[in-house]
Amino acid sequence: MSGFLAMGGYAPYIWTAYAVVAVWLTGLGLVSWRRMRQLEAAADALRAQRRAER
Amino acid sequence: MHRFANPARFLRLARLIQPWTAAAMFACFGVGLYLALVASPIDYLQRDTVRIMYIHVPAAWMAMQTYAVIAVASLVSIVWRHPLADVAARAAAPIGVAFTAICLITGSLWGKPTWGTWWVWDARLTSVLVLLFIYMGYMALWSAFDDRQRAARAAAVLALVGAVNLPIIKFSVDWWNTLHQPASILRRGGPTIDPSMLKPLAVMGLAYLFFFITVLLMRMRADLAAQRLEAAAERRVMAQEVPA
Amino acid sequence: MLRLLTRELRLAWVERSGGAIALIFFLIVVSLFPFAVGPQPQVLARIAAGVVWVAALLACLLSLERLFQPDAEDGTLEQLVTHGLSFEAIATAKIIAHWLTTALPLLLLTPLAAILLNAPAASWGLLAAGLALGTPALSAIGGVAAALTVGLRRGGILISLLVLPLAVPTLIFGVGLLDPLAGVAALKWLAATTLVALSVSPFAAAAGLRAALE
Amino acid sequence: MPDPESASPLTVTDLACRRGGRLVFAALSFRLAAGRALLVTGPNGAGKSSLLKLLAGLLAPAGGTLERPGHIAYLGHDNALKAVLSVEENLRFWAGLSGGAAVEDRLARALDVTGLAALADVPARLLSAGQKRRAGLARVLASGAPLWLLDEPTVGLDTASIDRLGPAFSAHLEGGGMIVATSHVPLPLGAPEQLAMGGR
Repeated sequence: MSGFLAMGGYAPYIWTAYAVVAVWLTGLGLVSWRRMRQLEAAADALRAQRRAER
Repeated sequence: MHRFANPARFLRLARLIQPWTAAAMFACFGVGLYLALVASPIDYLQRDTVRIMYIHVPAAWMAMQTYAVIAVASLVSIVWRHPLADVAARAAAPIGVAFTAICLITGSLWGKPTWGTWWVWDARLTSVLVLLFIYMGYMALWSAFDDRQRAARAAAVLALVGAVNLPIIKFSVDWWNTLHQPASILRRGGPTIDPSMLKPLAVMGLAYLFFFITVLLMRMRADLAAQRLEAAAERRVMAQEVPA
Repeated sequence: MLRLLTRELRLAWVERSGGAIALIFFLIVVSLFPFAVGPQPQVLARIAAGVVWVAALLACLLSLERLFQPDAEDGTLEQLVTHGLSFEAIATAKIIAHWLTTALPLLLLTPLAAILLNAPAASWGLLAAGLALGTPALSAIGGVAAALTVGLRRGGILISLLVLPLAVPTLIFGVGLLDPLAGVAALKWLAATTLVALSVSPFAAAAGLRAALE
Repeated sequence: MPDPESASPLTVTDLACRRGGRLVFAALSFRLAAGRALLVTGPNGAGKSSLLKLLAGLLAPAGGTLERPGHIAYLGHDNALKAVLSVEENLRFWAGLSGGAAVEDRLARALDVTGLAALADVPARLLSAGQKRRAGLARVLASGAPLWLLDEPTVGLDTASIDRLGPAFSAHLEGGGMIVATSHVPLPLGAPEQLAMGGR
């Protein structure tokens, strides 16, 4: 296992690179997902309320 | 109100395929990471640092693909004035920025062990850097307007102008690079990709692609919902202005 | 005054695309130099400090035009005065807000710019320290120029013309900080220049705002 | 409700105003007691707005003396609304700056009187001109200042909105407050004193 982590001595660079990708993509993914959920929930609630008024 | 030409149809479609693309994304990332980190052979010359290539090169591909999507969407927006095209273009930009930034950062992390400096003005990396600035200018233009129609129109034109200029920029940077090219700099990661490396690259590329589609759909749905909320606020203002 | 400052920061956060434009501009200007002088690391390393400073200076100028102009146009400036805020307090709050929303983020980006210009890691500290100490003077001088040009049609260009000559000492001492011999002296002069700018500018800017309300 | 004891009367003795080198008016004297309203009339360019700006402390008088309560609320031609902030955020900022007691319910009442309660969370950029003007008025109503200076307050307002202001104005006056206003349209100020300007 430690050989695997050592990455042939380049561990810091390789793992940092993968960490950057992981953090940026999951960050963007989660933010977009949360924003979608919140806005769609608000919009649907509004539509239901307007339909109730009609 | 052509602004909502047929978002209902798009929303149904998006809700349908989004789980599938998300699942495919996770699957490809799983397989890709396994292939990239565990299964693939060590490149005889660059040893383990080649593993960074598996996340660097697909990011460069996707950075270009995303801009192509924006350019096509902008063309559709200008020619057929389809409101969904603007929504798609605006939603794609932040994803493009993500891929471009990842490409640059991983490229820098790859360069450090190979050349001892964080940043090398290599032709390909430089072009990606310029692409990053174009993306950011595009996003800044979107948020510079209050009126959404004007913003969409301006952004579409900029995206097309950018698309026309990208090959010219690529050529000028390459020319600039060869102008100052001391022969000693090793041409990195060129066509010497042997077949065993192609698999992880392809799978990671697919993973990025599915990520792009999934997040694009999410951001489009969010933007459409935001537009509906804005319209509701405007209706409230209108209703208050002329008391029933 | 604090209440105005917090609102300025809130407004800057709501319209953060404006702030981001200055940061992107900073990185673009830094990236232009390698295209102009070639990518040789040795050449770039030598001019790195100067390039970062000029880019930071120009980036600070971008947001100055929007410092007082919108408030003068929409009546906010009038209201602040009738609510008892002195012109000096308004100018000080605006200058501090400008520094926090423009110069401070630039400081965080200097490592990136240093990497692009292959500046040796050892110089990053002095570069950031110089900017941290020098940019308040840029915000202060910029605040005065922005106040003097409120209401003018082509105020933006004029602001650059007014600020750049007055920013020469900050630029010289800021870059001078990295000079191995005169570094310490440069630090003292830089601090002095900033103190002078900070102490004079609220009153000069206030005079400009008072004239704008005539 | 403005606190009556701080509502010292507004006394102006041979006030002069010069703007951009031009003498706008001179030798202007009047006195306004607490609980009274003053309607300033006269042709455009007679200096009505300049007088209000002088009273608001935005301009330095070219001559004469001016005594007024420390705390004033001024409504000029612009409404000082930040487009990106909501109506409530805008008004809360100004009410906070005015300070004084019971900011919350002053704010609520002001929004109610101007009919903006339903739009409190809407960004100001979406509002119509009339609604923005009402937001400006709401700022004055919520200020709790004894002296209100209103420059053409009803521009862009429909008659219903203007009439709704009547009770708020009279409540302010009965509480010992003062109003100095300019307007081409009749204002619900009861029987205000008149000041004709620009008799050149």
